[in-house]
Amino acid sequence: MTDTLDRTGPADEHDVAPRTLGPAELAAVRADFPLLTRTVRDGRPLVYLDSGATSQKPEVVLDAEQDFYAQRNAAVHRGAHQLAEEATEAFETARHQVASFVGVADDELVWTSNATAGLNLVAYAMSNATLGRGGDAARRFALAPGDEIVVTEAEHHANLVPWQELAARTGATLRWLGVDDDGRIRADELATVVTDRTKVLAFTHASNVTGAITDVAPFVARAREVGALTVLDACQSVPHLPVDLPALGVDFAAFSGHKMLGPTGVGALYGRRELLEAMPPVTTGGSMVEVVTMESTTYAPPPRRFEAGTQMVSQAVGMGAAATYLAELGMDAVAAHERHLSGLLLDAVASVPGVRVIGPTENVDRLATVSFVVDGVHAHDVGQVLDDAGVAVRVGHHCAQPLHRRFGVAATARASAAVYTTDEEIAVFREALAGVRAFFGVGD
Amino acid sequence: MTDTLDRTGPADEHDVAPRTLGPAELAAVRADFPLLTRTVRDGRPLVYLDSGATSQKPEVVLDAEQDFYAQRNAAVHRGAHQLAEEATEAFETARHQVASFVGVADDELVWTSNATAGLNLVAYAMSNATLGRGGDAARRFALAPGDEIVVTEAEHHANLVPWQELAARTGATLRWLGVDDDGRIRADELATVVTDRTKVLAFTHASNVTGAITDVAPFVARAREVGALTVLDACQSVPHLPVDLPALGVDFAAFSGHKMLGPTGVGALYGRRELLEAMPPVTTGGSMVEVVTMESTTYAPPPRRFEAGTQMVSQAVGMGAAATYLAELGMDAVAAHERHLSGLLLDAVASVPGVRVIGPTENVDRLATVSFVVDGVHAHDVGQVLDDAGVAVRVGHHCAQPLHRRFGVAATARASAAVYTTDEEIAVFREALAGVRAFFGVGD
Amino acid sequence: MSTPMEQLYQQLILDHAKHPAHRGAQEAYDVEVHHVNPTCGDEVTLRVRLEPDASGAPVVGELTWTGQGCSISQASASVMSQAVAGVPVERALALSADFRELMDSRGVLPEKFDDDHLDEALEDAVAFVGVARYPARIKCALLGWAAMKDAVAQAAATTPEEGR
Amino acid sequence: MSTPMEQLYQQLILDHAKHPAHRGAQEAYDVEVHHVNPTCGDEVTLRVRLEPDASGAPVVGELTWTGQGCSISQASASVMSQAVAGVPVERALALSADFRELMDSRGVLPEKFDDDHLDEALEDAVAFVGVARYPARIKCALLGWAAMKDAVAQAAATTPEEGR
Ligand SMILES: Cc1ncc(COP(=O)(O)O)c(C=O)c1O
Ligand SMILES: Cc1ncc(COP(=O)(O)O)c(C=O)c1O
Ligand code: FES
Ligand code: FES
Repeated sequence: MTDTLDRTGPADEHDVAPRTLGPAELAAVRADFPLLTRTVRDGRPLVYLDSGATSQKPEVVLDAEQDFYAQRNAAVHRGAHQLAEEATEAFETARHQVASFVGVADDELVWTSNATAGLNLVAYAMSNATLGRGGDAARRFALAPGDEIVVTEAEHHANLVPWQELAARTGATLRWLGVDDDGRIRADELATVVTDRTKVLAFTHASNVTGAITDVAPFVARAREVGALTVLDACQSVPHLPVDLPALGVDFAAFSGHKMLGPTGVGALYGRRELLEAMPPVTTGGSMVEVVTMESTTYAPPPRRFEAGTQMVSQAVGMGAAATYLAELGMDAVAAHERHLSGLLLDAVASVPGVRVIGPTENVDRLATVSFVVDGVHAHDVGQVLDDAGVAVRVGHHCAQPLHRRFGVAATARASAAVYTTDEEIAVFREALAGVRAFFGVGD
Repeated sequence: MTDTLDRTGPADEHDVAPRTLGPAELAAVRADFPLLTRTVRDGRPLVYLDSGATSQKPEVVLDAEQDFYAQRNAAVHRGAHQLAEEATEAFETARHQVASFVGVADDELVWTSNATAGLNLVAYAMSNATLGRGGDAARRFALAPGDEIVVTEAEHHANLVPWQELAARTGATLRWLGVDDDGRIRADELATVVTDRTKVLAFTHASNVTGAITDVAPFVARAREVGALTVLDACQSVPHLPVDLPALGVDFAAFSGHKMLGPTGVGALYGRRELLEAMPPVTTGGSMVEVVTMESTTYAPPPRRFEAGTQMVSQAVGMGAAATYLAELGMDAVAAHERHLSGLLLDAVASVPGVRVIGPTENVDRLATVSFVVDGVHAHDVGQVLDDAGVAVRVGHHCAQPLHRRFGVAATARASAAVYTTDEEIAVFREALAGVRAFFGVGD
Repeated sequence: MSTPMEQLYQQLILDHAKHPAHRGAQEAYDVEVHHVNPTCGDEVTLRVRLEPDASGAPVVGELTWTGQGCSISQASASVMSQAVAGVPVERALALSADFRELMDSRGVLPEKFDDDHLDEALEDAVAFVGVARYPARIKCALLGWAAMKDAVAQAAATTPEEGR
Repeated sequence: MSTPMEQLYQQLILDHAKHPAHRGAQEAYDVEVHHVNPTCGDEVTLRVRLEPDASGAPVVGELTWTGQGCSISQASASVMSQAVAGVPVERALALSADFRELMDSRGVLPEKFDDDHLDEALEDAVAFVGVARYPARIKCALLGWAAMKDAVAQAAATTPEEGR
């Protein structure tokens, strides 16, 4: 189908070929991940191809958390004692690590419990502004009937349902860009769907189903033309690609720790400083206030305004360690390795009769995330047979029902790789996949 | 002042004296907490009296998280592979551990990122209901101008500001119960402040400042009389007392993992089943939906309806381990030990001239949490001198500005104990406190 | 000894999945229900008509279903349809409870399913015991049963004993 | 060698805290500001009046403050008031920047604060070097300075060069 096997070079010939991970380096990386050595289903070596759902964690991340709890656990930004000082320092260092990983200033990065919470934060800030919270400064976030929110058919539910609900709360209208037969968002529809009525354009940087990477520039350009805010779902891009959010020019972006080798329970929301400064708070409580009386409350500046209550301190520290780990490997090298894996995955799937890819079949501008259907076999049954061979893939709609509906399928199986995935693992996957149709007695 | 020293017996003479922790048992408990062995400020043994802010964590909690990441980390409730099954099992087992710790059914317990998020969840569900979300079933949660929300002057900002904001969003009016000179919520005002107009009564089970434990019964009785929902801030009670939420009869209750020997980044919201079933979702996204089209979405039953996106799985597992650890010690024994400590703390503070307690000075119905002011010395300066002696206390308003204003002080110092606190530590605290006024050249 | 996978996908299950019984959408029915398996989004739409037996007690009459799902769900709906067609409503609900028990068994056959105790209507259903070892698949096997239970209960509640 | 604690609470600081200079609320002022230390809730209210010097350039005239806070914050506001009273606005802002640098020093005296380079207006302010070792207290020491900077900048922006 494509001649992408072993294609690790740059998509653009004018780039310098990025460094990829050599075999020794990859072996060293794998040795950092304790879980990768375990076996499943009666002793089969685990082949973990579900990193798109959640990644495994290197020892440095576990150690960072363990060390925090064993050495400096205390409430941050409170208390005069030494532990509290050390905990605060660890927490803010982590913020710096994650912020600089995506090229933003420390005070433009808000901790959230996951990417979903980050996207909801923006949506609720807008409905609070609509109800007059945050006063005049926040009026730019207010919506009214006639205003439009634009999303895309490629979105994860996390970047769709919050906007449906925001529309329902405010009377605004939800519109969306379609996807083409390769699963790419139709940028050609920007001119007609994004209009002067558009107040927000929310879209994904990379699809967790098709693996398609969005060329962000035309989206941002069109949004600026009409004065709409841009919200980027960076969940699948930040773990796998070098991402510089200010260079992309988006207003907001959300991503999760657990997908980028970090802990569960933590994520981050980036917001341009002037926007965060004007935005009313959403979750309220301790540590995000200035003066509280029984009657009313004034709020702290960002990012604290959006961080109510005791934060996921240990998890932030772990996410900081994960960002540092990735930065030390080099995101160019990570992306090059994964582009190589993406080619192998596409070839593996193409080599098995009766298997159809949902998403780009060429190894260009895509992640090492390949979703597919097997003729005559339900995705869950496919997954079960792979599981029996030790291969962990995800099956179902991957929290993207509309995208599946667009392709006329209810469920797909998805193989998704990460920096620690090897060629050999993809070979095991291929072999198991080749046996699926025979197992269920379909095909020839 | 009081003769409460060594008072470990029951407040009510008819009770059987509860088991407390013997010296060997306490030593064994302390050995479970790695951080307690560290030193601060040039080698002084740490005396950690800031458990009211956040507790330290026993090794079993760290191990539970470590084991989760190293052995069964995967996305839960998704995927057909063995890791996903094991992760789901660990996550739901943790739910059962925490739910049964407070006497509720598993499906009445919603994971949240902290208690603050749990309280906000209820407040936002109510404003969503007010905007028509959740349809007819949710109408009981809707508010209108004329409706009243009642809180108390003793609340942590987490149980005050969300209700102020809810009032601002819906046009409802915020009212409150005062506190008496001992810092106890004035239950005698229930009859006049809680009326037919009251739709919600939100109050704390135990104050993080005064340590006063609320007698919940009259609050619930009055709320039922007028048909108001009750929301209990159980942040400070669940870690220190046996708590049976259904027996208390409240409708909702929120608490945090990090205050009960568990990890940061996780908390729980209890809601009576029929209420959770009728409540519209707040944070929306993956894993909490049923059918999603571009136009609209239907939602899963509780508790999943309120758990959007990838959950804090590892932290839930840690919180489950913490609940199990406490349950194995026995909450009666924990409470008895802490009642003993409370007596010691009160005596320590009473023995130093120029020190005034904010809160009950009798060792009855109170936690081992003692806030105080030192004549002529600002709380932060008090804390600094204690810190120099290795004693970690918290200083400031403890996220309860109105309560401090009620007592005419801007800040207090607070010593708060937990199950691992010893008599000797309180003696060190006493001695350091005794030197404070001399250090600043005040008093005689 | 067969592997857990072979126990999961017993030949009987694969056969039912390939040639499901009672698939369709009958014209005449008392109740139609639509159930979704939230983990995967698969759905079943089931129609049922109750009929009075000789004594006037309600009996499951015509029952058909459509929908999409994995082989486990299709086979289970097929087996379910055959098990309850023509049996009294009460018995259909009891069979459903038995099947649920089988699913909760974690793969250890409950006594009521062994050869000596087995209700013959559940003969094919026993093949699903292997599913109970795979927690993520239990909802697949229950989907059709849950729909039937809901539909039959609704129909029984609205249809008076003396069938009109 | 003195301990970090002794360096934090130098005698000069304790003295200023006990007998703070410029405490009060003057009647005549160009600008009043109210600043809060969010970590503790302590507050300072500061009033300032600018006056033109001989050349007409604005100079900090009368300056008073009230508020509550810890000894560090009280002493620092006192030292700040003495440092800026009567100095040109630009110099007051420069002193404030210098003090901020001292606070960011983590306890290692920056060159501009050593004996050879020290601006004499900051003579007492050097005593605060010990604060920089205690991150939680830096905001205490900065509270008065931040209020002054804000007030003076506001006053300078609204008062034309030729003082009216
Ligand atoms: C009484 C009380 N309520 C609520 C909270 C808020 O808890 P968290 O910060 O874990 O959300 C706290 C702790 O800070 C508390 O002590
Ligand atoms: C593209 C995309 N967006 C959003 C999310 C939601 O992330 P989380 O579940 O961590 O909140 C995911 C992951 O599930 C995703 O893949
Ligand atoms: S996977 Fe959907 S019903 Fe089995
Ligand atoms: S503690 Fe409030 S200003 Fe120092």
